Amino acid sequence: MSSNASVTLNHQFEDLQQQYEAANMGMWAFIAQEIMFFGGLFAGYTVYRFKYLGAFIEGSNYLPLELGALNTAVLIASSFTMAMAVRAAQQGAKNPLLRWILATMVLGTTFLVIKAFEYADKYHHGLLPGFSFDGSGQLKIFFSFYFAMTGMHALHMIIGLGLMVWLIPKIRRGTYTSEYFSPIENFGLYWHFVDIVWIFLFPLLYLIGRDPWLTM
Amino acid sequence: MYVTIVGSLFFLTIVTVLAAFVELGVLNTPLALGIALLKATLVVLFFMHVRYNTPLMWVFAAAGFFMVLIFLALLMQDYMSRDWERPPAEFLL
Amino acid sequence: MSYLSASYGIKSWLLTLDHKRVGILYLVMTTVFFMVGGLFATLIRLELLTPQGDVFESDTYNKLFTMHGVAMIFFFLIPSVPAVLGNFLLPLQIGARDVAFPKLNLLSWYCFMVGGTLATVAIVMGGVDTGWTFYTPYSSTYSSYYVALALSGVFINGFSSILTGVNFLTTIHKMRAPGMTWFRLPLFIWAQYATSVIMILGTPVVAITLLLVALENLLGIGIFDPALGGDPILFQHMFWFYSHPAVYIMIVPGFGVISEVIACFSRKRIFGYTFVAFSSLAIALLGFLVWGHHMFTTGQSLYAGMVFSFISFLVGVPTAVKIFNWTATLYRGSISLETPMYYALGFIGLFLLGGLTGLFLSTIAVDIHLHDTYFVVAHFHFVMVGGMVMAYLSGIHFWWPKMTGRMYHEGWSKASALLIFFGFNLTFFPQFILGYLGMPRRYHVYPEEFQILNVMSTAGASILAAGYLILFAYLFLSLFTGRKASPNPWRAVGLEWEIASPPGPHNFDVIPIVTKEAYAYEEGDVTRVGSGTAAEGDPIPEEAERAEV
Amino acid sequence: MSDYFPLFPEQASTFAAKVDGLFLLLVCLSVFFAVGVVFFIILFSVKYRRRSEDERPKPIEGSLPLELAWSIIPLILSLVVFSLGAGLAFRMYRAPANAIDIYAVGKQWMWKIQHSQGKREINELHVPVNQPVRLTLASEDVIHSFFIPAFRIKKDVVPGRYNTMWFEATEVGEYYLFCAEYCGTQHSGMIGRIVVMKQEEFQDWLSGGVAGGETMVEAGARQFQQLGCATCHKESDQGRGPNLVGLFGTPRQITTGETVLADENYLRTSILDPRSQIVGGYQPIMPTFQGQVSEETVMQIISYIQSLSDSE
Repeated sequence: MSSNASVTLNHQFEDLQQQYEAANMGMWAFIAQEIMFFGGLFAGYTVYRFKYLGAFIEGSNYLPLELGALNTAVLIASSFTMAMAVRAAQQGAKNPLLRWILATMVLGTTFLVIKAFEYADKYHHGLLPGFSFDGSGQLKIFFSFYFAMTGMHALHMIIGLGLMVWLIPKIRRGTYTSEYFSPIENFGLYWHFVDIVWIFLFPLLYLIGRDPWLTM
Repeated sequence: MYVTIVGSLFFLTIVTVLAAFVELGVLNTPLALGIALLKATLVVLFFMHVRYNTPLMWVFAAAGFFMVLIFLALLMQDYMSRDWERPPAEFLL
Repeated sequence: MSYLSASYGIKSWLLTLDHKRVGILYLVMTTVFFMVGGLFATLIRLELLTPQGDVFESDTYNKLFTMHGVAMIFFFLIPSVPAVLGNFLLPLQIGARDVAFPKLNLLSWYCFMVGGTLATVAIVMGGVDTGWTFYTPYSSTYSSYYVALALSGVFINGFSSILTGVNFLTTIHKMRAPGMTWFRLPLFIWAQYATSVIMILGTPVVAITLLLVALENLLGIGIFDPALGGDPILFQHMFWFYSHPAVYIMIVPGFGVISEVIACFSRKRIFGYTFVAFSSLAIALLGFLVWGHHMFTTGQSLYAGMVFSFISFLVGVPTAVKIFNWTATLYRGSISLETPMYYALGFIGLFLLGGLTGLFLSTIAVDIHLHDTYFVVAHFHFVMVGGMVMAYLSGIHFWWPKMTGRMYHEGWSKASALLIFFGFNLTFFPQFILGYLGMPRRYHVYPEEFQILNVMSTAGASILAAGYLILFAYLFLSLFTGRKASPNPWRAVGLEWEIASPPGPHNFDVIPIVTKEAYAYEEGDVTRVGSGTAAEGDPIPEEAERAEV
Repeated sequence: MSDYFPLFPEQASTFAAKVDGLFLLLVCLSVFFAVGVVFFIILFSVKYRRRSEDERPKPIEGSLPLELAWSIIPLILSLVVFSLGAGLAFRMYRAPANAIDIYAVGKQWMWKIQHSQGKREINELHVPVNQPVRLTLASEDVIHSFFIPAFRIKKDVVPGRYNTMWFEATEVGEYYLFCAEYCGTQHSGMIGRIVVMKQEEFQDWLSGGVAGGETMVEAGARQFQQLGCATCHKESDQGRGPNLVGLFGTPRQITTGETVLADENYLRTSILDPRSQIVGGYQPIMPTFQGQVSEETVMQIISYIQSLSDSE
C-alpha cells in the first residue's frame, strides 16, 4: 500500500490499512470509556438535581452565563480548527497542519484562562468546597459537582494541550503524511470529545432552570 | 463544509442562550438539553467523521451514550419511585 | 528461538512489547497478590476459629478482611484470566503476531504496578479498614486509615483494566487471521470480547466514583456526606454499577477457558457453539442491569428492587445455558481426565452451586434475610474461588506447556486439584448454613453457637492452603525439572497448538489461513497446512512420553 | 440460643415461616439441578472415557430443541420464584395499620431504642408478642443494619434519612439483634437482644420505671419549647414559620414548584437543613439544627409534630 511502509508499519500489522483501522477503533473504544467516566459524574449530578432542585438552581444563578457562553464559543471554534488540522493532515499539508494545531492550542488556552478566572472568582466568594465554602449543604453539593465536572473537563483540556505540545515537533519533522496521519486524527477525536463534554456541561451547569438575568 | 457545521454550532449556542431568557415553563430544560444533543450529534457526525465511517463505528460511537442512558434510567427509577412506597395508608389519611 | 530466550535481562522484560511476556509479567504479579491475599485469608480463618476474637484486635481484623478483598479482587481476580491468559493467548488463538497496541499493553501492566504499589503502601503504612466495598460515609468521613491512598491505587489499577479492554476489543476486531471468521473463533475469544466490553463501559464509572470518595476523604467536598444532604446510597449505586459487572469480568473469561478445556479433553466440538458464544455477550450486557440486587435492604425503592430482582433472574438463564451445553459436550465424547479437566469438571459443579445460590440472593424476600450474612460470603467464594479460580487453574494447567515449554508433574497436580476441591467445599459450604442461621459477615467476634461451623470452615481452609502450596511448588519446580513439552501435548486443535512450545517471539512465521471451524476435533490435530512451525509437532513420540507418567 | 450445632434458625415472626418456605423451595430446585448436572457429568465421564489415544468421536453440532428447552424451563422457574419473592417482599414492606411505633437509632457502636411511651433502652428491644411493630430507623454516623435473624428481617440504617421496617413476633423469647452492615471497629460488638414478651408483661414493663415519666410526644413538646421552635411555628397562621397543626401527612407546595409529602423524612430534612424545602410564602430564615440535636431528639420532635395531626 505504501512505499515507506517499513517506516510506519508496526510488525503486528499486515498493512497500513489494518493499522489505520485498528488505531481508529481503539480510539473510539477509548472514547466510549471516557463517556462512561463523565457519565458517572452526569449521573450523580442528575440524581442530586432531582433531589435538590432548589439548591441547584440557586447554584446556577451564581455562575456567570456570559463567560460560560463565551467559553462554549471558544471551544466550538477550537473544535473547528482541530477538524481543519485533521483535514490538512489527510492532505499531507505540513504547514497548514502546524498552523491549525497552533490555532487549536491558542483557543484551548483561552478557554482555560477564562475558566481560571471563574475558579478564582468562586474562591473569593467562598464557593470552593474543600477550601472556602460558605453556604448550605445542598449548595455545597452543587459546587462540588461543578468543580468535579468542570475540573475533570479542564484536566482533559490540559492533557490535550500537552499532547499537542508533544505532536508539534513530530509535525515539524514531517512524520505525518497523507498515508500516515492517524495520530493526528485520533487526537482530533479526543479533542472533539472534550468539546462534546462541554457542550453538555454548559446547559446543565450554567443554563437550565436559572434566572438568566442574574449574573455575577 | 466544516464552516457550515461550525456556523450551525455557533448559531445553536446563541439560540440556547437566548432561549434561556424566554420563559417557556417546563420546556426550557428539555429545549436546552435537546439543543446540546443536536450540537453533540453534529460534532460526532461531521467533525469526528462518523457520518462517513462503517456501521460498526456507529455502534462504537453510540455504545457509550447508550450505556450512560441505561445507567441513568435504572438509577432514576429508584429515586423517582421512592415516594410511591411511602405508605399513604393508615395514619396519613 | 522462543519468546523466553529471544533476549535476556531484566530490561528485556520490563520494556517488552511482546504480549506473551506481558502476560508472564502479569502472571508473576497477580500470583504475588494472590499469595498476599491468601495470607490475609488464612489469618482471618485463624481468628474465626474461636468466637472470642482473641488473636487480633478488632481494628486489625477489619484491616485484614479489607486488604484480603482489595488484594484478591482488584489485583488478582480482575487481572488474572483476562490479563494473564488473555494476553498470552488472544493473539495466538486468532492468528496474530501481537495485540493491536503493544505499547498500551505494557502501559496497562505499569498502571497495574503503580496501583498495586499504592495499595501496598497503604497497607504497609497502617492499612485500610473500610471493607473492599469502600461504603460511604464510613470511607469518606469516618475512616482515616489511608483510605485515599488505597482508593488512588484502585483508581489507577482501573486504567490497567480499561487499557486491556480497549486493546483486546480492537485486536479481536481487526487482527484476526484470514479466514478466522467470528464463528470460527474459539469460545475463549468470545468470552474475552464480552469481558472487554464490560471493562471499557464499566470500569470508568467506578474510577470516577472512587475518585470522588478520595476527594471527599481528603477535602471534605461532601458529595456523599449525609450531613450536607449527600446520599450514601448513591455511592452504592455508582459502585455496584461497575462492581457487579466486575464479577463478570472475573468469571466470563473463566467460562471461555472451560469451553476450551472441555472441548479438548472430550475431543468434541462445544455443544451449541453459538449459544455458548452469545450467552457470554448476553451475560455481559444483562450484567449491567442488575446491580441493585446488592441494595435490597438499603431503602432503595421497592419497585426499583423488583426491576433489579427480575433482571437478575434473567441473567441466570444464559449462565444455565452454558452449564447445560458443557455437560452435553461430554455426551459421546472421548473423555480423558487430565489435570485441566479435573479443574474444569470441578468448576462446573462448584460454579453451579455458586450460581444457584445467586438465585437465593436475587429473590427479594429471601435476600432480606441473607443480605450481608455469611451466605453472601459463601456464594461469592463459590463463584469466585470455586468458579473463577478453578477455571484459571484449569487454564494455567492447560496452557502451562505452551507458556513455559515444560510439563508439570501429573501425580502431584492431580493430588493438589483434589485437595483444593475438597478443601474448598469444607471451607465454604458450612458458610451457607452459617449465613442462613444469621451470622453477619465481617464479624470479628461472634456468638458461641456458630463456632462449630466456623471450625469446619477453618479446617477446610487449611486443606485449601495446603493444596495451593503444593500447586505453587510443583509448578515452580517444573520450570527447572519438568520434561520439555511438545508443541501439542494434549493433541488439542487451535492455532496456538500448531506452533512451538514456547512460541517464538513473533508467534507465527507465516500468518496462518484458517479454513476450519473451532474445535474440529473429528479431523484430528495438527492437520492444517500453511503454518510455518506446525510441522515440528509430531504427536507420536509425545504420546509415548505421556504414557510413562 | 444455646444449641451447639444448629442447622436452621428459630422461627419467631410471621415472616419466618414464609421466608423459610421460599428458601426451601429454592433449596429443592437447586438440589434438583445440581444433582442432575453432576449425575450426567459423572455418567458421561465414566461411560465415554477415552479408550484409545486415537479416538475421534463424531461431532455433534448442538440441538435447537434442547437449547430452547433448557433456556425456557429455567426461565419459567425463575420467573415463578421471582414473583413469589417479590410478592412476599411487598407484604413485608407495608406495615399494617395497627402497628405500634418504636424508634431506633444506630450509632457507633450501639443501638438506642425509644418507645413512644417514653421508655428507652440500649442494645435491647422489648416487644409484645402477636402485635405488629413498626420500627423507624435512623443513624447518627455511618450505615448500620438492623437485623433480627429469628424474624428473617433486616433493614439498613442509613444516615441522612429514615428507613422503616415492621414485624410481628409470634414466639415469646429472646433473640439476637445484629448489626449487619460493616460500621467500623466494634461492628461485631453491636449485638443486641430482642425480648419478646406477653402483651400484659410488656405493658407492665413499659410502664415500669420510666425516667421522668415523659412520653415521646411530651419529650418532643418540651424540646419544641426549649429549642425555641414555638416562637415562629405558632398554632395559627400568624407565625413567621408555617403552622404545624394538621401538617403531617399533607402535601406541601415548596418554592421550587414541586409538591412534597410532609412525612417523617420531610420533617427531618426541614429541621436539619431548613433551607432546602421552603414552603411557598415563607422566608428562608429558620436556622439549621444540624449537629445541635441528636437523632433521638429529632425523632421526639417529629412524633410531637405528628401528634398535632393525630388529635383531629
